[in-house]
Amino acid sequence: MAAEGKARLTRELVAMRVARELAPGSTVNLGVGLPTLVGAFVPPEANILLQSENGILGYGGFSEEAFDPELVNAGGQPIRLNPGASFFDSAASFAMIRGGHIDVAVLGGLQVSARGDLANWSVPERGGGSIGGAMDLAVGARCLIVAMEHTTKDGRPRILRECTYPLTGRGCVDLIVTDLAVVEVGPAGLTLREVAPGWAPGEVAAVTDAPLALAEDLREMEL
Amino acid sequence: MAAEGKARLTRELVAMRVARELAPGSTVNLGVGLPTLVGAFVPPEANILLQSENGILGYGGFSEEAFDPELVNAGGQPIRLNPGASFFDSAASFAMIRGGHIDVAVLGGLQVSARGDLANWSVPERGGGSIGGAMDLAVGARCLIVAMEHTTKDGRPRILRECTYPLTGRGCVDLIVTDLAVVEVGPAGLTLREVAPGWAPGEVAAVTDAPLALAEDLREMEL
Amino acid sequence: MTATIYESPDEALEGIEDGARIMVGGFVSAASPTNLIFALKRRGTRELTVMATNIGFGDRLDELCEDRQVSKAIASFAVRASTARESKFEAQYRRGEVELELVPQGTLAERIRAGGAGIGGFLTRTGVGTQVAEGKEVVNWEGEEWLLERPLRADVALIRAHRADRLGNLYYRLAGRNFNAVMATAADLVIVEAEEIVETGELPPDAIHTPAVYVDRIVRCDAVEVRWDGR
Amino acid sequence: MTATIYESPDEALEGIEDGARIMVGGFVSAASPTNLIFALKRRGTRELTVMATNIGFGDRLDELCEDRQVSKAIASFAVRASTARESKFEAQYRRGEVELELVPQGTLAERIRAGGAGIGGFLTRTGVGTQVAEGKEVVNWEGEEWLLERPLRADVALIRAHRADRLGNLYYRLAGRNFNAVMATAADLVIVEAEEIVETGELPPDAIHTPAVYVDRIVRCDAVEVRWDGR
Repeated sequence: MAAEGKARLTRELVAMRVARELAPGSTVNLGVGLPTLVGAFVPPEANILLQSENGILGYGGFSEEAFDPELVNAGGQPIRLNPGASFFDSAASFAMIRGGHIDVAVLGGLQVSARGDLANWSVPERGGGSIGGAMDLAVGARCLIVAMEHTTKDGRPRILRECTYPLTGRGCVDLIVTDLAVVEVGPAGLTLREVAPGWAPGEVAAVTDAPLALAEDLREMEL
Repeated sequence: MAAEGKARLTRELVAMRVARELAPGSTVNLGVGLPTLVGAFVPPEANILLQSENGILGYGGFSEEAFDPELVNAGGQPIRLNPGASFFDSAASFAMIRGGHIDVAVLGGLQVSARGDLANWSVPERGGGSIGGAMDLAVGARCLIVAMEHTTKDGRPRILRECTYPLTGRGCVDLIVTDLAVVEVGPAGLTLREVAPGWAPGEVAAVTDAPLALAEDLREMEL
Repeated sequence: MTATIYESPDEALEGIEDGARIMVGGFVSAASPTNLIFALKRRGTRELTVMATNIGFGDRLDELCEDRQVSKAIASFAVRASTARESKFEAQYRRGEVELELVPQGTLAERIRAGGAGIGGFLTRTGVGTQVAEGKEVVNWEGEEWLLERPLRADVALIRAHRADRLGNLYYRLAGRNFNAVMATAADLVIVEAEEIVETGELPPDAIHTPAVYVDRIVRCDAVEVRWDGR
Repeated sequence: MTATIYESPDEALEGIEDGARIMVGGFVSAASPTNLIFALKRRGTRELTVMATNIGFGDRLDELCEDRQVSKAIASFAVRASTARESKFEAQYRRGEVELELVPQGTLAERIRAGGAGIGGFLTRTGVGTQVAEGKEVVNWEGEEWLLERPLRADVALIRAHRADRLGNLYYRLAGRNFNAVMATAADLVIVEAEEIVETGELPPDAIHTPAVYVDRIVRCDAVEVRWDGR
C-alpha cells in the first residue's frame, strides 16, 4: 500500500490535536495512556477543570515533586492540584460522570465502529483486560473523543464497520482523533474532517474499514 | 366503661418508658411530637447517638441558647450538639436510615394494626397530612417503637385489627408504648407486656380493638 | 464552567421562564435560599412546579403562592392534618387550585440524587403497601416487595450555601447541607445564594461539599432572618 | 455503637472466618488498608470473596493470592490485557483457579452505595450492549435501554482513613476517600486503620466524611510505604 512508511503523528501530536477540541472552562476526564498526555497541551488560561474518576476535580498536570500516594489520578500517577480543587468519594465521582456533568471524556481506543461503538478494554486473542471507569465515561460524558492509532501495529484498521472486540459502549463516540486523521461520528456514519500532513483522504480511507464521507471543508490538521 | 376516668400516663411518662428501651450506644431517630420528648430521658452516660433525618448524627437535647436556624432537628427545633456530631446531606441521611444503620426509630402513631402496620401521617376525615421522613424510618429502622395515646380523644381504640387510616408502612412496628400499656408486635400478633399503674389487663384489652395475648411475665410498668 | 457572580438575586434569576420546574433547597429554617425565593416572587414567574422538602412549614417558599405562581409542588411536607395554621399552599390545595405530589422525604432525596447521577430508577421498600405505591411498579426481589422510583430533575435549582468560592465550590454549615447539596446536582441551571464568596483556593479541598462543576451562578446575600416559632 | 479501638491490625480482625465476603477500600496507592491486608494474610483466612476496585494494580491486595486465600474477586481492575507484569491474581485467573466478576468502576461504587443505602437495585446505562449486560435485566425507559444492577454488601469492610476520632468518625485526606467512604456503609463489620486517632470532638462536624455510626473497629497504623512504579 502506497501509504505505508509515510510519517504518522506522534502520540504527543495526537494529544495536542485533541487538546484543541477542549472549550475553555469545560470539565474534562482524560483516560489512561495517550489521553493523559492531553493535559500537557491545555493552556492554563483555558481554565479546563480536569476530573479524575478516583474522586478529584481540578487537578493540574503531573507532579515532579515528592510522590504522595494519596494524590494520584485514575492511572495512579502523581499529580498537582490547581486552586479550587476538590475531592469526593467514588460513588460521588461516578454520579458526576454518569449524570452528564463531564463535558468531554478522552479515552484510548482499540476499535471504533461506523456507528460510534467503542471497544477499548479487552483484546480477546490475548485474554483478559479490565474495564475500570471506561464504560461509565462512555455513557456519561457529554462528548466522547477517542484518541488512538489509526491502525494496529500490523496495519489492520481500527475504525471498522463493526467492532470485533468486546464493546465498552454502544454508539458513544463523537470524535476520533488518530495519528492519521480526525473523524467525526454522526447519525449517518463517519465523516473525515482532517488528515495528517502529507496524507491524502484516499490514503486514510485505504486504512479505514468503515465508509468515510469527506467533509466539505476537509483539510490538513493544523498542529 | 369502668376504665374511663382512670389516670393515664402523661406524655412525659410515656417518653420516659420509651427511653428505657434504648440500649446504651445505640443510634436512635426520634420523630416529631411525643417521640421528641424521649431525648430528655436518655442519660448522657448511655452514649445514645441521636440521628435527625435532616442530616445530623450526634445531637444533644434542645438548645436553650440563641436560635441558630442552621442547627435544628427534623421538627425544626433548635438543638445542641454533642462532641463527635457530624452533618451530611439529605440523600446521605436517608441512605443511613433506609440502609439499616439506625437501631431504633421512635415515631408517633395514629393507628397500629395487629400485624404491626402503622398509620401516622393522615387523618382522612380532616384531609391532608404530610409524610415527611416517616415512611423511610418505618422501613429502615432496625426496631420501630410507636409512642402514642392508647385511644383517640373520644375513646376509640388506636390499636386495631386493621388500620383504617392511610398506612405509613406495612408490618413495620415492633413495640407500641402508650399511656396505658406496652404492647409487643410478633409474628403471631400482639402481646400485652406491661400495663400502666392501676390498670388491669382486661381494662386495657377493652380499649384495644386487636386481640392481645397476655405475656407470661405481664407486669405493671416501672417508671 | 467557572461560575458567574451576580450582583443581586434578581439578576441571578435571569432567563427563568413561566412553567419552569424549580428545585428549592433548605430544610425548614436551615439554609433556605430565601433571597432567591423573594426575587422569584418579585419576578412574577408563573406556572411553576416547585420541588422542595417543605412548602409552608416554616419556610418562605409558601409566599410564592400569594400571587399564585405555583401550579404544582413535589414535596414531603406540604399539607398539615390540621388547618389551624393553614399555609397559602394548603389553602389553595384544599380548594383544588394547586397540584401536589407528596413524596416520602428519603425517596425525594434519592430521586433527586438519581436525577443528578444518571440513574434511571431505583428500588426502595419505602412506601410499599401505602398510597405512595399507587401507579408505581412493584418488583419482587429476595422475598421482599420494592417500589421502582424514578429520577427527578429540574430546569433550575435555587440553593443556599454558607461559603462559595469564585470557581463555584460550595461549603455548607451545620444542618444547612440538607437538600441543597443534592439539588445542586440535578438541575440544568444551579443558582446559589451564599453568605460569603471567597477567592478560589480558600476552601479546603477536603471540605468542599459541592464541587464547582455543579454551580452556574452565585450571588452574595445575607441570610433572611428566620424566627423559630416555638413549636 | 461507639467504635472499639484495637492495639494491632491482627487483633482488629478477630472473628473473620473462612468464606467471608470482604470489601477492601483504596484506589491503587491511595489509602489502601495495607496493614489490615497484611494482617489478613498472616491470619490465613481462606476462601475469601474480595470486593475492591483494583487487585494487583499497584495494591498489595494481590499478596493474599500468594497463599491462595482468595476464591473470587469482584473488581473493576483485575486482569491486564498484557501478561508482561502479571499479578498473582491474574496468573491464577488465567489458570482458572479463581473466579472474577468484572464490574465497571462506577457500577461497582453505586452497587456498594446501594448495599449501604437500602436500595434494592438501580438502573444505569453503563454496560448496555456490552458483556457486562449478560444475564442482567434490560429495562426500556424513555427511549433508552438501562441495566438493572443489584446492591453489593459484605461481611467485613477493611478501609483506611487519615484521622478517626474515638467515637468512630472518619476523615480522609485528598484522594484517599475513594471506595473507603462507600464501603464503610455496606458491610456488617467495618474495620478501619487510621493514620491518627484523635479525641471525640476534634474533627470538625462539617468535615467528617464517614459518620461514626458506620464504624465498628479502629486500629492506628502508619501507612505502608507505596512506591510509584513510574508508569
